Parts: sequence; structure tokens; C-alpha cells
Amino acid sequence: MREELVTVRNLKKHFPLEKGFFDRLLVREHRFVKAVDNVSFSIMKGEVLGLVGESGSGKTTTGRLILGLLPATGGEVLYRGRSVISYSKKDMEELRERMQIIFQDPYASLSPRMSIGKAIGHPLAIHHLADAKTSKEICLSIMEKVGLSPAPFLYRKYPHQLSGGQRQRVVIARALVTNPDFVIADEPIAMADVSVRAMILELMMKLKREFDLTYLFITHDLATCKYICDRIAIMYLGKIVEIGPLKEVFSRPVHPYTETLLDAVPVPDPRFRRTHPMPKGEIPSAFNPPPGCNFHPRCYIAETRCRNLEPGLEKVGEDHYVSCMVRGSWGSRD
Amino acid sequence: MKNLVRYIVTRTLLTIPMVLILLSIVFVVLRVMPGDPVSSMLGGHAPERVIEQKKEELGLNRPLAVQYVDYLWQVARLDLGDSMVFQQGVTDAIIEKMPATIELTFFAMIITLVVGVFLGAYAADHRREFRDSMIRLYGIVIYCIPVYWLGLMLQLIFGIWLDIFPIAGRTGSRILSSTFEQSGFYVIDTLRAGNYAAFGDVMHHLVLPAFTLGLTLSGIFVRLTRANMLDVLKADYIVAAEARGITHTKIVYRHALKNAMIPILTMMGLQVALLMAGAILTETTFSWPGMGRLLLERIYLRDYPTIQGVIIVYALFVAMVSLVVDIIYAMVDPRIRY
Amino acid sequence: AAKDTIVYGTTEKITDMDPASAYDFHTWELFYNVYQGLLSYPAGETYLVPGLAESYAISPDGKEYIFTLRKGLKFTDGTPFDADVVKWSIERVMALKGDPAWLVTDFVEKVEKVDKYKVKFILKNPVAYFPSLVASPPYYPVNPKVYPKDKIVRDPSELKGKKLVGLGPYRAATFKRDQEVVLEVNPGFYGEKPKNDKIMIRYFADATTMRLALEKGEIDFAFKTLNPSDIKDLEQSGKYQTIKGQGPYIRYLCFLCDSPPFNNKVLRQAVTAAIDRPALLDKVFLGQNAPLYSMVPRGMWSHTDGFKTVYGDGNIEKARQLLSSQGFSETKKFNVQLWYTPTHYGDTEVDLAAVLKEQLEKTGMMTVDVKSAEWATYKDNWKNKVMPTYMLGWYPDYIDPDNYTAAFAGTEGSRGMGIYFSDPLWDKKFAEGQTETDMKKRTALYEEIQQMWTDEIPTAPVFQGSLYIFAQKNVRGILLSPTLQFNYGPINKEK
Amino acid sequence: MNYSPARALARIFAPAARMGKKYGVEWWILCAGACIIAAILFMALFPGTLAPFNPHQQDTGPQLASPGGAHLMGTDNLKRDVWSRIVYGSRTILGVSVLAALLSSLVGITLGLLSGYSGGILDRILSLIMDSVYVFPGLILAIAFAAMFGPGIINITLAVAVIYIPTYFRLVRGQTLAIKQELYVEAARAIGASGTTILWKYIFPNVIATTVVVFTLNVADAIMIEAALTYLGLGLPPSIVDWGMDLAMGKKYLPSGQWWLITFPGMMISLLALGFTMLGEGLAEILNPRLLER
Amino acid sequence: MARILHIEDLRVHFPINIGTVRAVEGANLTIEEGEVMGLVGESGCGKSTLGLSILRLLRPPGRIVEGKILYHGEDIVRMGAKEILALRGGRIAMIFQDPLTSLNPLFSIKEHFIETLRTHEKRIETKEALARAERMLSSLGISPERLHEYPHQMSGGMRQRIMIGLGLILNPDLLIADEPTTALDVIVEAQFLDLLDDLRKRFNLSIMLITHNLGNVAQLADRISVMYCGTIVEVGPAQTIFDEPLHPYTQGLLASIPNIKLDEPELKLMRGSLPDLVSPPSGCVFHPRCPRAMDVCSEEWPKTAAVNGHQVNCWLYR
Ligand SMILES: Nc1ncnc2c1ncn2[C@@H]1O[C@H](COP(=O)(O)OP(=O)(O)OP(=O)(O)O)[C@@H](O)[C@H]1O
Ligand SMILES: Nc1ncnc2c1ncn2[C@@H]1O[C@H](COP(=O)(O)OP(=O)(O)OP(=O)(O)O)[C@@H](O)[C@H]1O
Ligand SMILES: [Mg+2]
Ligand SMILES: [Mg+2]
Repeated sequence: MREELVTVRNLKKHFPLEKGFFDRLLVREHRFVKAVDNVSFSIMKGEVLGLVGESGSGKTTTGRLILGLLPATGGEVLYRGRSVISYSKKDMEELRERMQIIFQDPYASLSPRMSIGKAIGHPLAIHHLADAKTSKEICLSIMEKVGLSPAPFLYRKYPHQLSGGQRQRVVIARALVTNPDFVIADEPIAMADVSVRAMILELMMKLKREFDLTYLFITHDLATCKYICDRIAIMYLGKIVEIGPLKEVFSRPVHPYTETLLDAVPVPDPRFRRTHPMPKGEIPSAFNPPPGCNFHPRCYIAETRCRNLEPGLEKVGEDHYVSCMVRGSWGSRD
Repeated sequence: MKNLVRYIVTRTLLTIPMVLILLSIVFVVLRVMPGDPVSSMLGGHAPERVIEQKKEELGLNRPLAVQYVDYLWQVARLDLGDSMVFQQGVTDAIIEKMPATIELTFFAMIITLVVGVFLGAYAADHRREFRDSMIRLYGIVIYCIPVYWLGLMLQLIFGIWLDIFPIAGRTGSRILSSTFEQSGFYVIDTLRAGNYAAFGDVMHHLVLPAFTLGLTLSGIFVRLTRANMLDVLKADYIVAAEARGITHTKIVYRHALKNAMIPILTMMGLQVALLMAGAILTETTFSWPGMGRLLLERIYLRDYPTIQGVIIVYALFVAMVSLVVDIIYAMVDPRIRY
Repeated sequence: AAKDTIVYGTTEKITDMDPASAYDFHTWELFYNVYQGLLSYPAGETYLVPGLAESYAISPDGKEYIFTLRKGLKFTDGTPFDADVVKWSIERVMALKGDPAWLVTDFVEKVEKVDKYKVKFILKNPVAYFPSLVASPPYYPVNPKVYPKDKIVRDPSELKGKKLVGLGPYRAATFKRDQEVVLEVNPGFYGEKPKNDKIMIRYFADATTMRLALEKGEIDFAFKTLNPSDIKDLEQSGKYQTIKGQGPYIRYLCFLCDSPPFNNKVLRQAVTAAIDRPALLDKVFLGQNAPLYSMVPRGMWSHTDGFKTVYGDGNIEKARQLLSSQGFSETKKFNVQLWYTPTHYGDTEVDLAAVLKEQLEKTGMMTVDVKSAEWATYKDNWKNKVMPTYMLGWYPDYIDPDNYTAAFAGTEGSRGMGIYFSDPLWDKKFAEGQTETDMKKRTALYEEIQQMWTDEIPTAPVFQGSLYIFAQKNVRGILLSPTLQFNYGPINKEK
Repeated sequence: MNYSPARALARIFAPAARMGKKYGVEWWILCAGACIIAAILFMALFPGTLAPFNPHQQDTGPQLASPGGAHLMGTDNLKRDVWSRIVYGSRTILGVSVLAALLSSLVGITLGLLSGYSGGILDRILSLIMDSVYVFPGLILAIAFAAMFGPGIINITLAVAVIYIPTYFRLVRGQTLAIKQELYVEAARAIGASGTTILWKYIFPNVIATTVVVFTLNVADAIMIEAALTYLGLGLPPSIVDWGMDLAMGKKYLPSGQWWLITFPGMMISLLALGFTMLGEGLAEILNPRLLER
Repeated sequence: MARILHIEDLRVHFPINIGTVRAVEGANLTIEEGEVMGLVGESGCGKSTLGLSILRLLRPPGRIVEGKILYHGEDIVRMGAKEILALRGGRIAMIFQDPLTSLNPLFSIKEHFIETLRTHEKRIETKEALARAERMLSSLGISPERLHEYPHQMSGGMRQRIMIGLGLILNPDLLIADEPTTALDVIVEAQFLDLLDDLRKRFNLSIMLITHNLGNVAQLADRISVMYCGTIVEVGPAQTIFDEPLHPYTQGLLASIPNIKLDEPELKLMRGSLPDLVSPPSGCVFHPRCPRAMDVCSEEWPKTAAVNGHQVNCWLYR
């Protein structure tokens, strides 16, 4: 088996609810948004894991937790088998070179008052990896690699002078300049136009090969996963409900939520008609999740026990896990 | 509804620290700053002995903490001490002058709001047209005209050259304020006394000062209203409303203006502060017997208890206004009631 | 028959409505009309006539005055007026130690009741002008049942009964500080009834407003204090009666005489020589007021124009000569710190200082730093010897050359005004002047003092204030007195 | 090729015209403001070239002469030349207001950045204090301070400066808090930037751009406050020439028809304030990040 | 079938400081009664501008320079202000991309409904207006009690339903939906499309569905118009557009979108990006990106050709 590059164990993040002055005086117990609740998975070296879910399901938070941009409420993150918590300050810096993130909105993730060259070269400066001259050389070469050409011309530009696609490339270049081996891509194509999307996806795959990268690919669009992911994990209200190899999950979804999600994806083919009716309602608010199985109010196969008991992940196939009482080992599968 | 009450209570409680801080600042300013009251009272070169004696007299040589507690307790009882120059309680002096100031600022505020909000909304509605440019120009220019100079120029034009408005005081010399005065709010008092001649005279005297103060501030409101209106008019719900066939006037003055007024409302607390400041200058220019003149007169006389008292009253007033504004804000905007 | 309401405009302010504390001419003016002294001045005159006292007698040594009171007078609440009231009032003033109390305590040892209608003042020293002191408000009897014994009264509302009423020709119908005071005729007044029904005093915050009110016909006359420009305009317009009087009000430059640099009298002389009075009046007051060449104002007996003959005006030559005699030159200039107070004497002070600065600097051997302090600080400044030279003004407490001389150059008086001039010879002369009763000798004495003044110059006289009253053409009976006593009684309107 | 002054001028102004095309009215507003400021700055820097008299010099002509002839703006009662006083007066007001704005921005920005970035108890206390001062009428504070410090050019500068500290503090703190939430700050953290790096390289440059606009508007405000203080007779000794003081002096000549004594000083105050306001308005629009996107 | 809407040679320009944005440049479009017309294209190609022009809702400086918009044969471009107002909401309804901001936050849902009804039916009583609003809400699957709530108390999907309710309350015959589902989650999006399909039958609506999501149009549209740089480059029945796209742009667009149901390993790329609408390329606007560009393409704008039931503007199909 291949090496586990990043492993997440029982990761939890609970955000305390913003409270008024009055509440702080009178109400003693705190209420939390359980943005990420007991999430575990691992990512093998060289693979692409897709993390899929509706808005607010905790995808971004998971990404931030892995990078240590947010302190976790519980659980741990292991990098090459070693818990990040045990890292010294120096190790942590080292880790920042090894792990990178690409955010959803490329415009927002670039400082408007920093030129492209500066932005891409900044990680080198921070980690003292190169002096000014070599730094520029490195930047220019990586800019060429991500397709920002002519690089010397764009080097002096500011983000607002670039197109959306170019900005996303800048962000990718910045992420790759320290030669990381793990990159989290948080919906890198959500803001992009149809034609640009394909380009970014292709670029990412090309770079993966070139730099020997491992991706955690966060998205809410199952369709794009198809082209890039080896495995996918489906998140719902801070929990992973299903995780497994892409093909397996796509062809044999076990969790009713996965099923619905796959069914809801619009298909660009007029002949295609949906088979199941869509569940009613929308994703509930995370600070007041339904008891038992989070999904039960919208689930079309829910039983009474779903309302009271919380299911856990169980194996349903080769490397395929699901968290559903009805469809899991407790229930019968059709 | 319960949420609203809860919000109001919370907001009221939050006013307390603000008032405390303002009171503390007043305390610090008057006591710890380089020119402490006594030595500046004595002119800076006074021998140590004289200063000590004076401090003893005023109780200023006690530990600061003691003075501070004493001071807060005084304010809490609404007893602002006695004037250092006159045989008069500071509270009485202020109560005597306050109605004049409030009357002036009230009418000025109305003028500001009417002129500012209307012009601002109108300009936004006619964005990039000539009218808009003119109104914007008005907004910028009027903002840059100091209230005291505007007052003087209005006096020169309307008081001296055209001779149609009186340029000073609250009443003419033939009107005896004692015949109607009760609350000190002359507009109300004259009406209550049924003395319509006096009412007319009072209003006549209010025109120039109220317009001076009101117009200078209207510039800010023109700009604020215009900017907010432009933002709001860009909002999706405006287009959506238009798409439903709602008439333009209704959209601008009902949908947009109401939304645009919300940020303006929050600014209102600050505007009232500006108004108070402008009132001091207006009162000086128009010989208006209000708190501002009281403050200045007492500053010339270095009457520290009165200066302190007046500033405290301003502070309380400002705190109260911002409280009221926030509460109104909460009542208008359904989103705020959490 | 319906008589008139006279509207009187002023920019003055009322201080404390208490003879024990008030020490300014406007408040005193009210007292003249609401209260009554034992002796009083007829409207517009400078001689004394009996007031609440029918007569008085002086003991041979000049140290005891016995006043015989008018009988049968009663305050409005029925309290009879008698010797007890006088004694109580004087003792109250002495005990409360208000600002004007020295007018009593400096002179009076004690007051004794002789009988119900006779009261005796025992003086510390013989004082030639004691009767004119007695005519001043600190000596005014007040109702013991109305005034609190141990507290200074600010507003009539603090009085028992809350009404300002005494034994004078008027009583207050309304009293609104800084806004309006309405006086109506006091039915209980023993003397001649006023020619008008009511005097309405309007208090203006500034002169401009008052002028406009006069022009609009809102006030019948305006008195104290119009701006020079307003006076000029009003005078030139010819639409109003101008009643102009030589005021007893003088302005002068003080020197701090016991510290450098002005402990050197030559420097005082040099500064004085450089002053050009007519030019100053012309610029600052548009030609109003009169140049003053002696501390004793023109119009008062014994006045001489000493400074005119000795220094003249703008005597640059002399000033330069005096300065070089002290080692100053074009290159080594004498630096003067000149102080003024920006509001107490009206807003002309800044200009006054600016002009003085320019005149002194014209010598080419002086540089002047102009500094200012608000009145409260100013007063403390002179106590603390901060100001080498500074502008002051003087309204007399009583009408006598003594009040214009000893007050500034006597050891005691000059200390109280920050001058710190002290000379035993001078003190002796002042004492003589105070006790001497022979008018000829007194005149000679004060002429001599004025001559000495031109040499020592504890203070340099600058100008004498003129008093202006502008009245509507139909107003009659405004009588300005050099004593600054202003009686409202004779004022009426021509029908 | 012939040298033509017209062409040379055109070359100089061509970039300005191009900017005008790009940004429209706002650019011209900015230019107008800059011109006013430049003119008054020239006055302040080289008063000798413009003023025929020393501002303190008396007897320069007839008393209270109306404008015209040798006296562009007439004379006052001390026969001083009003125009000369206006020229020299520009130094005081310009110096005090710019200096005050600089001082307050320095203190305000520093505190705002620190408070906004560090958060915690310091932030809470500072913002509570600053908020309280902010809502309080600035002029009243300035009056109190000016009265407290006594007259003097440094004192009045301090008195004016104090009241604007909260303006900058609030602005910068708010911006810092907002920018702290921005994705690019998070991105900076992700690439391993330390707190100070983030503060100086990412937050500060973005904050400072907005403060430029506020600064100019603030100077305009400070101009009016300075003049207000001196108009009220606070803040400056008479040995200094100042528009506000001249305005107060001229006030008593209002009913006599000597209009020039109040008209000109007041006009100059307005004009200078207008210059800075227009500059600020123009800058606000041109530096507007929404426009940057285009 | 009658033409409910016919747009002819529409040109909409935005004159701005740096030039004129030619947002719509000679667009032709027809909507038949009862059909769903899908309008697709990349972001910024002028879809919303076209939609807004139909109700004359363009913001200044935008204005219709030329062209006709015939609604039941009446030219909207030349209509008076009164007629336009009657048209908006009354005959043609429109819903927008962002349901979060399309409702006035200060007005309750109830007030929105009453105001809309009042505007078009002056005499309607509050009670009746409320009753109609309630009926509308229940038909959209929202409980009528929520009428008293404020927009911020609703979820995104609910708000979009309310927007649709507001549009349909006056029984219009044409609905213009400008990217109605972009802000919604996949499942909610699917729900909403189902609802739209349902409403279309119940209310006998014609719909103009503006979107850049080809999946959405595929499920709903009868015909599809493909827009590029302000013009319609290809129009045809939905099925054939997907099966046999004619225009290279349509082909490129279809190839670059992922299809979860198909088993193809890679997406195809379309070169370049949308040109600047201030100075669009000469000739056929698509030629710089077109893989099959010819010399003529850069010189002249191709005329519309009818091929296989499609209308296509391309030199390939002369
Ligand atoms: N800093 C925070 N404070 C409080 N709550 C937060 C914070 N960040 C996220 N949340 C909450 O945590 C939950 C998960 O948020 P997260 O951003 O991880 O979702 P997501 O799956 O990335 O959604 P999206 O697709 O919209 O990006 C949400 O309910 C969100 O409101
Ligand atoms: N107010 C405006 N001023 C200037 N240009 C504008 C304005 N509104 C729109 N445009 C321009 O018109 C063009 C078409 O815009 P439009 O909003 O119609 O595109 P769209 O196809 O709806 O895009 P999206 O899919 O992003 O909604 C764009 O290039 C846009 O920049
Ligand atoms: Mg996210
Ligand atoms: Mg659009």
C-alpha cells in the first residue's frame, strides 16, 4: 500500500455562537456550530481526494484545520504519520512549505496592493529560500509553468489588471513556488467561467504530474470530481457520510444523500430525466442540527431509529465506507 | 417583540460604560492635563504655596481616586457643584440655558434633514445629470463653509442689507419673555400662553440661526443620502421591484429612501454631536443665550466647575442621543433584532 | 394717566444682587434705583443730598458720624426702617467680606445704634470724603428679614419673598439675569415719584445687537457699551440724541515696579514717552474718548495735565534718549512684555495692545511681546508678579482724587493691583490727603502728587473714557452724571 | 521644428487631460482642489511676493478703507492692509491644520492597527475609549483643550490633533478587522507569514490607501476647527496673524457696512477647506477599489 | 404557435469613460407561446443585458440603441412609461440571480405582495390581496403563515420561490428567469427546476431561462439560444443543439462542460477568453478563438443561415 501522506483523526471544530452582551450575562452554557464533527480520513501520496458537500457542510473548515490555520477543537492531523501537534515552531515552518492551499476566490486571495511578482515570490522570502535575484528567476519560471506568459510582463502587474483565469494561475503559482507535496484546492473553479474551468482543471492535473503533488480537492460540484479525483468523501453537516473510490461511489452510491446528490447534478443532455424526486427542504443550520442521523429529515428511507441513533462509518466495500444505519451493515442492501 | 425589548435593555446597559468613559475623560482632561485647573487659574507662575492653598480649598489635593469617586457620585446625583466665579449652582445655570440650545438644534436638525435628505435623494435619482452635479457641488461647498462665517454672511445679507430678519437673540426687545416663559422652550411657551405675537417674534428670531446651523450640516446629509441612495438604488431588490411594475417615485422614495435612511440614522448620533458643536459657534455668532455661550463665557472666566458641568451635560446628551438612535434603528430594521 | 415704559438697552451684566458683594457699576446702578442710601446724589449732579438719613453730624475729631434717619419708613413686608436695620446691614457687609467690603472695613471701625433713629459710625481715621462713601451701595441698608445674614445673595429668588424690593423709587417686577429686568415704580417710595411707569432693561450679549435694536426702535436708549464703530455711525446718522459725558473711567498702563526691568523708573519713563495717545484713540476708538495726562481725570478738582507738559505724545526722541541712558540701542533692544486681557474691557483691547506695541517699537530700541490672559488669570497674574507691564482700567469707588491716586501708588493699594510701588513719602502724602479737610490744601497736595507721578510713573495714564448714551429723539430726562450714578426717575417720553 | 508655447503647454497638460477622460468629473474636482491648495500653499511659502505690507504694519493707508486701489481687500481700523494679513494668515492655518492632521493620523493609525490586529482586552478598552471620544462633539473637546493649554501655536495644534485621533483609530481598526478576515491574509498565513509580516506587508498597505482620503478630508475639517477656535478667541496670541482671529475682529464692523473685514477671511477659510475637500472627494473616487477592478 | 416575444436586431450600449461597451450587438430571438427558451453563454456575453432590455430595466448609462422588441406584436422599445409599468409584473415577470438580495429587507413578505397587487389592481382590498398571496404561497410549497415574516428569516430557496410567487401573482404569460439557481445548492437547484417545470404547465407560461449552466437548460428548455459577445450565434431545438451543435462556439462550450453520466476521461478546452466588448474583434467575433477560423471570418460578419432546423451565424454554413 502507498504511503499515507496526510491523515486526519477525529477532527472536530466547534465555533462558539456569537453572543450578545445580555446573553453573556444570563445564559451560562455555550452554543456551538459544529462545523466539523469527528471527521477521519487519510490521503495517500500522489492521489486526489475529493471532498464534496453542500454549502456550509464544513469543507473549507476541514481544509483550514488540516493546514493549522484554525486551531482544532479536537482530533489530530498527521503529516507523514507524525502528529502536527507535536511540531516545534521550526518544524511548523517547514510544514508550511510542504502544504499549501488554493482558495476559492483568486481575487480575494491576492492582496490588491501587492504586485504579482511580489505575491508569488513572497513565500520564498518568508522561508528564506532564495535571495532577491534567484527568487525572481524562480518566480518567472513557475509563472511560465502555470501559463502566465509573458512572465516578465505580468511580473509587475497588480491583481486588478489580470483576468479571472490569470489570477487563479497566480494563486496556483504562489502555492507551488515552495515546492510543496500536498495542496488543498478549495473550490478552485467555483468562481470561474465554463471555459476557464476546464483550463484550470487541466493545469492542475498537469502540475500534479510535474511536481508529484497530492491534492485534497474541495468542491460542491460532483461532476468535476469525475475528471480529477481518485477517491471522494461526501460531507453533510460537518460529518463524512460516505467515502470511497470515485468509480465505486459514482456507480454504487450507498448513502441516500450521496444518491440524491448524484441525482441532483444537472446533466447536459435533454434526454436525461431524474429518477428520484428531490428531498424536500434545505440543509439545516449547523448550530441546530437534527438529532440522530443528521440527514433523517430529508431522507426518503429514514426509519424511526434514524431519529435517535447516530450512525458511524462502516465498511461496505473495498476502501468504501458509509455512515447509514439503514443501508449499512445493520440494514439490508438491495 | 420580546427580542426588541431585550435589545433595548442590552443597548441601554451598554451606554453605561460609554458614559462612564466620557465622564472619566472630562475628569482627566480637567485634572491631569498639563494645565491643571488651579495653576492655569493662577496663571502658571503662581508660587507653590498659593497653589497648594487653592487646591486645599477646592479639595483637589485629595488622592485622585477619592476625587474621582466623589465626582462620579456628584454626577450621579445630578449635582454638578457650584460655580467658582458666581454664587450659583452649575446645574441651575445649565438648566437655564439648555432650552435655548435644544430649541436651536432641534429646528436646525429639521432643516438639515429636510434639505439634506431631499436634495441627496433627488440627486441620486438624477445621477450624472446636471442637477446632480449642482447638488453635489452644493453639498461640498456648504460643508466647507464654516458655520460662523455663514452666520455672519447671512446676518450681513438678511439682517443688515435686506433687513428682513433679526440677527441676534431669541426675542425682540419689546417682547417680554417673562410674560410667557415657563419651560424655557420659547416656541412651546408662547403657544401655551396663547401669545401669538410673541410666537411669531420667536420664530422670526429662530430663522437665521436655525438656517445657519441647519444648512451647514445639510451638506453632509446631502452627501450621505446621495451615496447611500446610489448604493441602494443599485441593489437587486430595486431592480426586482421595478420589474414588478412599481412606479419610479414609489421605488425611490419608499423602497430606496427607507433603506438608505438606515445608515444615515446610525450616523445621526454623530451628526447630533456636530450639531452641538456647530451650536456653540452659532450661539456666539447670533448671541443666542444657550449652553455654548455659557461654556465659552465660563472658559474666559476659568470657571472650572461650570466648564466641567457643561461638558458633562453635552456628554450625557450625546450618549442619550446615540442610544435613542440605536433603538430607533432597531425598530426600523427588522434584521437587527437578534 | 398712563405713563411710559422706557426700554433701556445695555451690554452690561448683573453680578450678585447683594450690596455686600456687587462691585460693578451696572449692578450698583440698579441699587441706586431700587435701594436708597443714607445720603444720595440727585439725578445728574455731583453734590450729596439727604437720603434715608435726614441729616448727619461730624464729631470734632472727624472720626464719628451720627446720622439721623428718616422716620416712619417701612419695608414692604412691614419691617420698620430704623437704626437696627442700618447697623445690621453694615455689619453684614463687614462680616461677609465681599469684594466691595473694603469700602466699609477700611474706614469704619464700628457702627453703633444711638437710638431708634440715630446711628453712629466710628471711623478708624478721619476721612474727608466719608459722606460720598456712605452714598455708595455697600452702605445701603437692606431688609434684615429678607436678606440672609451669612450668605451672599445672587438672584432675587434667593431672598425671602423672592422679590427685589427696597426703599428706593423702583422695585423689580421681573428679574431674568442676562435677559431682562423690569423695574416698576415702588408705591412705598417716600420721595419724588418717577416720571415713568416702568423701566425695562434689556441685556444684550453684544454691542452690535444693541445698536440694531436701537435702530429698529426696539429700545429707547442704549447705554454702555457700544463699539466705537457703532458710536461713530450713530452719531453721524443724526437720527438719535447723543448724550455724551466725560466719564470718570480711566485707562492706564501699569508697571510692576518692584521687579526688573520696571523697578528702573527711567525705563518706565521711556515707555511712557513713546505713547502717542491721540493716534491710539484715533485708531482703536475711531477718535472717541479723550487722551489722559494725569491719573486724576479731567473734570475733577486738582486735575493737571502733567504728562502732556513733561512727555507730550509719541515723544520718540525722549524715549530713545532715556533708553540709551540705560544702555539700550538699536542693536541691543529693550524687550518689553505687554499684557492685556481680551474680554474684560471689551474687544478693543487687542487693538489697543497692538497699537501700543507699534508705538513702543517705533522708538527702534524696544521690542514688545504682547501677551494676553483672561480676566481671572489676569488678576492672579498680577498677584503673582507675572506681568511686567499691563493694561488696566478704573472706575472710581467714590468720587475723590484719593481714589485715583492712593489706590495705585499707595503701598497697600498698589499691591492689590500688581504694581508693587511703595514709597513712605508718597504714603505720607496720601494719608494727609485723606484726612485733610481744607479744600485748598487738599487741592495743592493732589497737584503735587500728580507732579511727582510724572517722574516716578507707577502707572502711565492713557485715556479717559467718554460715556455715550444714544436715545430716540422723543426721550427726555436722561441725565448723565460724572459720578456714574444714573437715576431712572426723570426719564420720560415726549408725547 | 518650431517651438510653440501652446504645444509645450499642451504636452504638459496632456496627461492631466487623459486622466480626465479616464476618471471623468472626479479628476477635475481633484485638480481644482489641488490648484486651490497650491495657490494657498504658495501664499504661505512666499508671502513676501504677494503681500505689499507687513501684516502687523499699521498706518498703511486710510482707516477702514474699502477694497480697491492700493488695498486689494481694504484696511482695518488700525489701518493694516487686509490682503497682507490674509496672505500671512495662510501660514498659520495651513501649518496648524496639516500638522494636526499628521499628528492625529500618526497616533490614530498606529493604535488602530495594533488594536485591530491584536484584538483582545487592549482592543476592547481602546475602542471603547475611542468610540466615546468619537461620538463626542470634537469642537467642544478642542475648546476644552485649547482653554486648558492656553494660547500658543503648538497648543492649538495639539488641541486640534487630539480630536481626530479616534477618527483614524476607528477607520484603521475597522479596516484592519475587515482585512484580517480577507482571504489574502489567510493565504498569507498559509504560506507561513508571521504576524508582523502580515501586519506590515498585507494589512498596512491596504489600510493606508483609504487613510489618504480621510487625511485630506480631515485637513479640511481641521482648518475649520482651527479657525473656529481662534474665532472664539481661543488658541492663539494676537502676535500671530490668523484668519479666524481677523474674522472675529471684523465682526463688530458688520452693522457699519465694513463687509470686507468679515467677507475675505471667511472666504479664505472656506476656500482652503474646499480645496482639501475637493482633493479628498476626487481621491476617494479615483482610489476607489471598485474602480480598480475595471 | 403564436410568437409571444420577438427580438429583432437589438443593440444595447453602455457608453462609459473609456469607450462604449457593446453589451448586446444585433441580437435576434423569438419565443413562442408556451415554450421554454434557454439562453446560454459565457459570463459577460450580454445575457442579463438582453433580459433587462425586454422590460426596459437597463440602468444608465445603458440604453437601447436600435432594434425592436415585439411583445404580442407591440414594440416595447417604443412604449410609453405607463404601458411599460403595466407590462412589468402584469404581463411579463422577471426573477433574478440572487434571491438573497432581491427582496427589500425592510418589508415583510406580505408587504411585498400587497404592494405588487396594488400597483396593478388599484382597487384591490388588503384582505383579498392577502388571500391571493396565501394561495400563491401554498401553491409554491411554503406555508402561508410565513407571509408575515421578513426576508432575512427565509432560506435562499424559499426566497427564490417567493420571488417567483411575486412574479406570478398577476398571471403573466412570460417569465424571464435570469440565472435563478446560481446561488443555490445542487439539491435546492434541482428542486427549483422541478418547481419551474411544474409552474410552467400550471400557469401556461412561456419562460426565458437565462443561464450559463447547460445542465439546467437541458432539463427544461424546448429551444436553446447560444449567445456570444452580444449576439445570438445559434438557435435550435434543445435536443439537436446538444446532439449536433453547429457553431464552433456551441461545440466548444458543450465539450468543456462536465457530464457526470458520460464516460469520457477528459474535458476539451476552448482557447482564449471572452474579448473586450468595448473593442470587439472585427468580422465574426468568435474568430480569434475559433479552431476552424478562415480568412473571411475576420473580415465580415456571417449572415444567419438555417441549417437542420437551427439558425446559425457562421461562415461554415453559408
Ligand atoms: N469563523 C467561523 N465562525 C463561526 N462559524 C463559522 C466560521 N467559519 C465557518 N463557520 C460555520 O461553519 C459551517 C461550515 O462552514 P464552511 O465554510 O466550512 O462550509 P463549506 O462547506 O466550505 O461551505 P461553502 O461551500 O459555502 O464554502 C458553516 O455553518 C459556517 O457558518
Ligand atoms: N452598467 C454597466 N456599465 C458598463 N458596462 C456594463 C454595465 N452593465 C453591464 N456591462 C457590460 O455589459 C456586458 C454584458 O453584461 P451582462 O451582465 O449582460 O452579462 P451576462 O451575460 O449576464 O454575464 P453573467 O453571466 O456574468 O451574468 C459585460 O461586458 C459588462 O461588463
Ligand atoms: Mg467553503
Ligand atoms: Mg447576468
